[in-house]
Amino acid sequence: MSEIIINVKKIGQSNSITLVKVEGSLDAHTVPNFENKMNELINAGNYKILIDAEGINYISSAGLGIFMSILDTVEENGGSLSVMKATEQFSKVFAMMGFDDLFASYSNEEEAIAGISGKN
Amino acid sequence: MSEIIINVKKIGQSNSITLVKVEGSLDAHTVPNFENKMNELINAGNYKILIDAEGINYISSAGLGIFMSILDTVEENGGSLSVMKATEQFSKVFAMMGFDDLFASYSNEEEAIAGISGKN
Amino acid sequence: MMTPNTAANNNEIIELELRIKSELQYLSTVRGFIKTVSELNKFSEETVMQITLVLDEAVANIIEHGYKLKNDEEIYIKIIVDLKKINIQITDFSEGFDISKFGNVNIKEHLKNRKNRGLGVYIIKKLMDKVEYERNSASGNRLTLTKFFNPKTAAKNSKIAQTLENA
Amino acid sequence: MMTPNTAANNNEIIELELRIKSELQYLSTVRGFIKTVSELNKFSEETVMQITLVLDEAVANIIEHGYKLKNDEEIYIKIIVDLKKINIQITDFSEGFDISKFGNVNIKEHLKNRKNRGLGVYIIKKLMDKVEYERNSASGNRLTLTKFFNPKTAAKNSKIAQTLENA
Ligand SMILES: Nc1ncnc2c1ncn2[C@@H]1O[C@H](COP(=O)(O)OP(=O)(O)O)[C@@H](O)[C@H]1O
Ligand SMILES: Nc1ncnc2c1ncn2[C@@H]1O[C@H](COP(=O)(O)OP(=O)(O)O)[C@@H](O)[C@H]1O
Repeated sequence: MSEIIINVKKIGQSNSITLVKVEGSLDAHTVPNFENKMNELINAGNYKILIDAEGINYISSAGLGIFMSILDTVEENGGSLSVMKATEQFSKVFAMMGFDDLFASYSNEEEAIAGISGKN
Repeated sequence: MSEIIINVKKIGQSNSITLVKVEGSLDAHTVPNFENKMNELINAGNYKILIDAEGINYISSAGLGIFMSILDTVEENGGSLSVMKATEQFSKVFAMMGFDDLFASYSNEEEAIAGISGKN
Repeated sequence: MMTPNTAANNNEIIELELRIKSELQYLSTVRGFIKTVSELNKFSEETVMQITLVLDEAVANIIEHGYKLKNDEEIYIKIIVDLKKINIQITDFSEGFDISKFGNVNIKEHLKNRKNRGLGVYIIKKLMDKVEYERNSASGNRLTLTKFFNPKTAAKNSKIAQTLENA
Repeated sequence: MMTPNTAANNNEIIELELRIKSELQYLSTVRGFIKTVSELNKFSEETVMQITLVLDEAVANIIEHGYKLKNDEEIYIKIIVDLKKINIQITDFSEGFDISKFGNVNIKEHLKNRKNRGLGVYIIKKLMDKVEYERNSASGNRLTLTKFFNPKTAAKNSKIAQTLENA
């Protein structure tokens, strides 16, 4: 499938975490759409971002690139970028590029909330 | 997947029914293999045949043709050919060709045993 | 209506080609190809089922009857989808077979006699709205199969299918 | 070793080609194509993952950098599988890009500077055992990517990969 679906929800204490559920493939075709959506969120002041990656069945370097640039922006603004429920392909590609050291990764929402809240 | 897997089991009263579980696609490529196996069974005197079609994810006219010729042979020998757990594609192709009038179709093993035993 | 070019820019025209050698094992590849094309386009399940079967039958016939099971011959399958229709062009370089001239099977008679062959052409004609054959010594045999999305347009163009339906 | 012909008869050689227009929406079709080819051949999950990613990166680069996002240009993807290797030939008719001459990315430096581009070529070179580029004015640019099944054979042929690994 060539499209991605993005759903946004506020979670955590005083709704401080922005949970972004992404479904579909993050390739050179779909990434501009994902990037726009993420820029909207960041421009609106959401700097503590958690990506629910359960529905990301595929990610290529185009997708990785966006994760890098989101990371830059949110950290500059005192925020963080984390990932939860990563699929195998997602985890392997991240690990291959050494990206797994840059992002906190969680297996579920509870862990993620605890981890992210503890950090900041 | 290009191969088919065939499993044979005797069921029903005094093991009179030969249950043939077929998994894979029945197309022009795989049909010779299926035909050989069915001929072996028929030559060994198994004339009451029930095909478990749950794992037949695809059937083309090549597959339909074999069902027709098996039907011929088993009926000549006082037997029967029935199908159970047909998938949607299987049922639609059979119906499109008017084959559904020629074969008894059951939704599970119990029904099939009752139906086949009642008939003969 | 949009020009093909504008439509392409709007992702409304799809054009893909699969090239295979004449081996029956590739039938599953051909079906996988249709599945992928369908995902791009969100065809209905019914449509996917039908064009998958039709393409499988047509390619199997080319390998079995056209190339007489000789490996290593070429078959090209091109799919062009626009807003109105799915167009499938199958090219091969065998002796050729004019499917449109092939006598219609009387399926009831056929079933009565338990003939276990001759169903492929019936299926192709029954499920497609238009079936055309063209032969050119240089560019080979081209079988063009068309399916319209709009049932009304389809009905107008499906004389063959209707004839078969009433057979 | 068998001659190609005997091998083909034994279903041991696979040769398939997908032709697409230069549109990013077809990346998913390309990945679907790999999936189908893999099913024919029962590659390991790891191998499927790797060649899927590599092919996606290579084709995306041709569309973005080679054809500069111009639609309606041609890309051919041929896959040849024998007992020893998977061979992928990608043909395009853009200006051309000699990937083998492209400086290796120092991925750690890269990550430190948070550069969000330039990862595709790195991935291609890292995951394939052999990466070759050839240009011919008539037949276009051909990028040939090879992956060996036997890790020992692979190691011998993966100088680039090793260099990268140690970077
Ligand atoms: N591509 C083709 N090339 C040559 N002959 C063909 C081709 N397609 C069909 N035919 C002829 O038409 C007949 C009917 O085909 P079909 O309905 O598919 O049934 P079957 O393949 O089971 O014989 C075939 O037996 C063959 O003689
Ligand atoms: N097929 C190609 N044609 C022309 N230039 C290319 C091609 N592939 C790669 N390049 C060049 O190599 C650079 C690095 O490519 P890549 O590692 O995939 O990163 P990115 O695509 O994110 O820039 C590209 O920015 C481009 O300049």
